Amino acid sequence: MSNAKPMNAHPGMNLGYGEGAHDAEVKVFGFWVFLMSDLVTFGLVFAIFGTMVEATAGGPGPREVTNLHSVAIQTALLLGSSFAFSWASLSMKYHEGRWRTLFYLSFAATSALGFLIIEFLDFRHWIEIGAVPQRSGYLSALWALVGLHGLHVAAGLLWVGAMTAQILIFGLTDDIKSRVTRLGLYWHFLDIVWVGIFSMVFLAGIA
Amino acid sequence: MKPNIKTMVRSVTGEESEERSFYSLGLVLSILLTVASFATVISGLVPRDWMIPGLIVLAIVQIVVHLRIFLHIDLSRQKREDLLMLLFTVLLLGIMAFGTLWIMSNLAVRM
Amino acid sequence: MDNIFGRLTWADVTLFEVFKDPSIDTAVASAAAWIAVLGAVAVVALLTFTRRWGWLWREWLTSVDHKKIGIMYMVLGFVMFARGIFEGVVMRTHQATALDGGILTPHHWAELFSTHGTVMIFFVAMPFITGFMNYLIPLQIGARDMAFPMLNQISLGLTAAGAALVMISLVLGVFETGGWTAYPPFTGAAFDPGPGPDYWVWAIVISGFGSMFSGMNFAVTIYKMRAPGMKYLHMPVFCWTALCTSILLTFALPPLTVAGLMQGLDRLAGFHFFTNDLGGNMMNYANLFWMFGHPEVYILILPAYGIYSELTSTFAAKQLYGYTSLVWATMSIAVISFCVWLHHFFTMGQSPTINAAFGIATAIIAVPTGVKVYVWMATLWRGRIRFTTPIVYMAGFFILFTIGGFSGIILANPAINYQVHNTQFIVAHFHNVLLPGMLFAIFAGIHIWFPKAFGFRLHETWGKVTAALWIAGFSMTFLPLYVVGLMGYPRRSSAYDNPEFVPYMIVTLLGAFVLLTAFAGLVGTFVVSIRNRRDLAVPLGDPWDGRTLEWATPAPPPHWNFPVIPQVRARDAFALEKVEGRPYVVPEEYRDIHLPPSTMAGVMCFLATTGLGFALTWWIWWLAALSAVSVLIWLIGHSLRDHPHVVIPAKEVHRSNQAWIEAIDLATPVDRDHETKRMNRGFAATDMAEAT
Amino acid sequence: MQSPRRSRLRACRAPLGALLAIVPAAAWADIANFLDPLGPIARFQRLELIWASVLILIAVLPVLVGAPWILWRYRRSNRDAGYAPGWSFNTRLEIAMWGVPVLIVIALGIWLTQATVRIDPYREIDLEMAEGFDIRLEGPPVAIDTVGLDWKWLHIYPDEGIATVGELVVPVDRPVTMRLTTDTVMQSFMAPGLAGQIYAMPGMVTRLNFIADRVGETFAENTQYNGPGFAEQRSPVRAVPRDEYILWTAAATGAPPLDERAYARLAASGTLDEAREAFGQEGDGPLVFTLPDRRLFLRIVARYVTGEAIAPENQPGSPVYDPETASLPDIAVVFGENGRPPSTGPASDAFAQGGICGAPAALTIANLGELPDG
Ligand code: HEA
Ligand code: HEA
Ligand code: CUA
Ligand SMILES: [Cu+2]
Repeated sequence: MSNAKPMNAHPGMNLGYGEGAHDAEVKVFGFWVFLMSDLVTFGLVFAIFGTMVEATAGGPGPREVTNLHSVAIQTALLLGSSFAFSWASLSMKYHEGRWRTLFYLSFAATSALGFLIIEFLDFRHWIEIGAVPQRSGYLSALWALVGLHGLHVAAGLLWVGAMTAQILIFGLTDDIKSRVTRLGLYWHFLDIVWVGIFSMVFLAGIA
Repeated sequence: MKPNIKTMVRSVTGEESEERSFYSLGLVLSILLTVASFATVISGLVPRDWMIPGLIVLAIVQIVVHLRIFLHIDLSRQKREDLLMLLFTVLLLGIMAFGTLWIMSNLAVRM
Repeated sequence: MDNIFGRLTWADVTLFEVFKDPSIDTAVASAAAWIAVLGAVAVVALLTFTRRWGWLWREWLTSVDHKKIGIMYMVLGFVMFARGIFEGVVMRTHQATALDGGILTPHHWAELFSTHGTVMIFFVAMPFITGFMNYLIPLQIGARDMAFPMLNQISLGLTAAGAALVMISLVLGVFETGGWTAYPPFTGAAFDPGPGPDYWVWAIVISGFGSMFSGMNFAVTIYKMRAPGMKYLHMPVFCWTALCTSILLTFALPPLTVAGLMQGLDRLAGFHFFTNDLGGNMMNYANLFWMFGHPEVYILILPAYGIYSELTSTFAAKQLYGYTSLVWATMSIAVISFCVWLHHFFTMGQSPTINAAFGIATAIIAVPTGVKVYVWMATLWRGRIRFTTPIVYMAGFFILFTIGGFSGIILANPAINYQVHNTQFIVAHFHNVLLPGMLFAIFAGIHIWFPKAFGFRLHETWGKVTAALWIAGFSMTFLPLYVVGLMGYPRRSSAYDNPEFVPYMIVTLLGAFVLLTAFAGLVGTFVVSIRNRRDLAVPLGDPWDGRTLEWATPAPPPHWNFPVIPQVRARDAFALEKVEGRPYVVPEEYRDIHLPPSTMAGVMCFLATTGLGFALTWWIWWLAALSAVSVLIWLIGHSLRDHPHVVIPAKEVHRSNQAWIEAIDLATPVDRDHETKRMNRGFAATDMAEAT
Repeated sequence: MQSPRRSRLRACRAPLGALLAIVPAAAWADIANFLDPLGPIARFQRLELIWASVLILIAVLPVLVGAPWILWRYRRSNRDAGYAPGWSFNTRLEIAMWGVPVLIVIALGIWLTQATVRIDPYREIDLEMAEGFDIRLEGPPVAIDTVGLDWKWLHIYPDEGIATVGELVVPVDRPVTMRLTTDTVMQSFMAPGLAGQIYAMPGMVTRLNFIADRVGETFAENTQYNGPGFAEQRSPVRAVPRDEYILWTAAATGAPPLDERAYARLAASGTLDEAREAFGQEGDGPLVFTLPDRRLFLRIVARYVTGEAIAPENQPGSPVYDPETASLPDIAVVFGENGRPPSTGPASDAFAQGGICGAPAALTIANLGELPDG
């Protein structure tokens, strides 16, 4: 049960030895399992998208929906957000105080919000050119895939909000640290999914 | 049994700067790889037939970079379980996703 | 929509249909609706009358004790089982009269097989399996609770929400009619605007999330919460099968969720995933569904295999033969089950290469399954087998499940599958593996672990008669379907025109009534046992000379399971200690025990997701928004409050454990010849010691 | 559409049912099915079933016999039998346990692969295949295009210029090459006496090849549930001598035409009985039509790949389908040589459609005007 090893493997989890660390380890591992299941979900939506790239039914196709500028900005924002989050984790790990952690967290949140706004503008543009999901199988799959990722980011933002409140109320206790660590895993995970989206949906779409 | 956190604190500053530069390396690599992906498609230097394979390779490399640096997957003992889980997931996802593409593309040809 | 009830109107209330248009058909429909409503009213009245609401709320609904959650899963399963069985018997009655017609309308018939299949798979088999895993895993690995107790409760809430939606469909509107597989485009908006398929989609998606979370929870519990010293290869086989099932749950539910949500988007928002036009592709649905559906049937059968493994060695009083083989077999079944899904649509038109590849992959599953069956035979070999109820079920299993597996391998051959796919042959196959395979294990398991959970055994004679009826009834009901299937009788048909089928149909009808008697026998078993609970009491906790850790606790076990977490040295930990002659050691020191606090998260999630599913089915948008937002706010609010653990003081742990140990000291051990007698109070004289 | 809860079956069936109940089962004994096949493919499948069963029995019989014996022999009260509570491993037994099933599965696998390739439903029955099955081919293949409608099968004979509903007639000893689609939900066409089944899906074309080698009768049915009339979607298949076949096609020339209007009415949800009623036909025989437009089948397929949404009123099988206004598109799917879809073609952008399978990406669409005849 308590295998006495330092738990420094996860950033931000300077919990030392014993019960607390075991508890955190269990929770982080559990969350990891959840992420893997989520990965399968994303992977399947990718696969469905793959089977539907040609199902444009005469409607807008990859060339019409891809705006490389916007994709590049979204990519930058999400990567920046991910990076800011790792700084938040480090500041938590090295006990720079809760305000420092919150500062980096707010950075991560702002970038993610920026990402969502740009994505929203993309969606609006798609609607304007008639690239609505009701138009074709391809567009259904596109909206589902990009939208699912966007929903995850939005949920993440909500979670950051809740975490901020928790940090303000409880301070950086062991429990909170383990939660922030899990949030971090989630955050970086979404970045990985985005790598798949910008390469396989947008870049490959116009290749 | 609460661990005494305070005593463990600043004794690890060497580790800290190491970690910070590791993360920064991750950032730099990600940027480079992303730029490379975009360049593959828009620079006109890559022949068309090579674009998609190129994108796939770049995406995989970038994902590995993210996993290693931001998600801390490595071969050390405590993390082996995470790694196994990941590999197992990739195996299953591979079966499911490639199975799907295989079956569906075959059906497309036969209908 | 200006109607605040969306598209729900008075006309959708089925209670009075029979008065409007009297016929057998509407009578059955309205009767079912009334039973659902009156049943609910009766339960509420009973609780109010006996003033049990507070008790129910405190002791059960808000409890995070894995044992109680496990029992609640079983209760849910039984309620739904009663419905599913009833539907099964009605279907058999219909088919016996179905030469050119039958007593039901085709539409009602379709609703029956669809709800029956959906209920049986998702709301009977799944809760039974999950219930068993919940009850047993922490006890068997020597842990106090699951890794995520609150999530565990939420999973139950989500599963119950799905079941509630299916029950509501009895009273309000109709259910889906395309079978438990619900293939579009038949279930698409163009052909069935609703609400039936919507009920199906949301019931399945919501309970699917519940199952997925359960899977993750079990997996982490088994990975991380084992007692010190318990290596993977020390775990009881049931835990191995549970681990593999959890992994399947974690990874096989996503395809169902994806398929369900896409279907939901098609229906609600006009997307084109599976529609006929604009590039939709229903083959993607079949593909996704079976990517879930096939692993699903192994989700159901693996824990059953685990139960058979425990059962054979316990009731033959022998160590399990070939533990390592069983572990390997279990793991390979789990992995291969992800590689065979196409065998459910061999006839869709793909190339013979693909068909052959998936056919071979399917046939490969026969190898590890065969190993399991042989292993159990080897375990019984040179044992001292006691013919208790579980062994009767096991005997039925050996013969009948093997026949079911046989027909599975036949189906796996694409060349033959072209002839029998979608016929009654399939119906025979899957009942043949589901009932003697999975359900027999559940019933045997109930006989084994009921005494652990409630402190008294079930009545043996009633149990054995029930088991025998069950075996006979099953054979009569389903084996004839193989023949009519080979003669080309499609599944899901409400009628046939070949008079040669009639004799077979009559046999299966008689069989169904034998099964109904068996169900009565089941109820009888419980009633008789509860009446005689004093005579059957086994408070000392080990009525069967058990081998694994759960038997080293009193019956029922205390909330905290173990006064101190046991130290494990080998497989069959408890049996080993009994053989070495020091099974019940008094711990040197007691410590305070911290247990997770009760929470109403499960109830909240149940209410919110039931509301959400109902709202999405009937397009009641305000209710959908309200449910979703309220549960989110509640969860966030919950995370902002402190929830101190419940502390059981060392003194109390000491007192309770001491009382049990003293009772054991006073008791005389009971040998196996008297295990079904009154003198069996749960202190076993072990058979093994005497022989070695 | 009628209220779904009201029986559409019983009304028209009561007299028929009473009649059938008197007709002895013997009438059915002559109807071929999988166990009593009418052609070499189904016969081969039956053989496959027998051999696979024999192979599997090798592994299964020991359980069926051994398990009861062990249970009895080692009952607790039998103190003569040995007792070995610690016995938990035996290398030889392990090898047998794993090895025997592995060998059987290898055999099954090889067997199944050969069989599957051999009777791929897409494989046309040519001389080579006929030789393999030891049958004579007495004429060129008969092309039949089958369309699944809500609750009946429409069989189009493009070369004969006729179409039937409620009966499929094939000449003995001539291969049949069938293309299938549906104009409603997914269905599965099964002719157990001849070849088993294949799915039929809207906007897609699947194939089934078979041959009857003796005169006789079997039936064709749908096995994929598609609504209240599902159980009635079953009709006779007659394998007739070649001369009789020619007579039969000739006799059909006087039948009413299956033009767009007639087709739209036929496509409305309804059983065969209801269709007969709609077309004013007495008795219980099949409906027979002549075929003014040989591209009917291809236009039905094209309905789903025009790049435009299908209004529910125009979608057969939908509860609001309106046969009076429904129409088929003026385009058709074009197949390449060998009846195979060409992999590339002059698909005009307006009709770019498809998806990996949602609509056949490999098919092409052409305006009816540009279509080559036949
Ligand atoms: C608990 C549930 C369960 C279990 C355990 C199984 C077990 C198996 N099933 Fe079954 N199956 C279902 C539930 C289950 N199935 C359901 C619900 C459906 C229908 C779904 C629907 O369409 O609605 C279905 C449908 C189904 C099909 C699709 C049929 C069709 O639609 O055309 C196929 C095809 O290959 C199949 C195969 C198998 C095989 C090969 C096994 C194997 O695992 C069996 C292995 C067991 C044995 C073989 C017996 C023991 C072995 C020995 C004694 C010795 C070794 C033997 C040999 C070497 C041969 N099943
Ligand atoms: C676990 C799953 C399960 C179970 C238990 C059952 C049980 C039964 N089922 Fe089935 N069934 C399905 C899963 C199941 N079914 C599925 C998935 C479908 C496909 C749906 C579709 O087409 O989409 C189906 C379809 C189906 C059909 C439709 C066939 C068709 O398509 O034409 C029919 C027809 O009669 C039928 C009948 C029955 C009957 C009579 C029972 C019996 O009633 C069983 C009766 C059981 C009992 C009466 C229990 C007795 C109890 C005991 C012995 C307990 C003893 C215990 C103790 C003492 C502790 N089922
Ligand atoms: Cu179905 Cu192509
Ligand atoms: Cu399967």
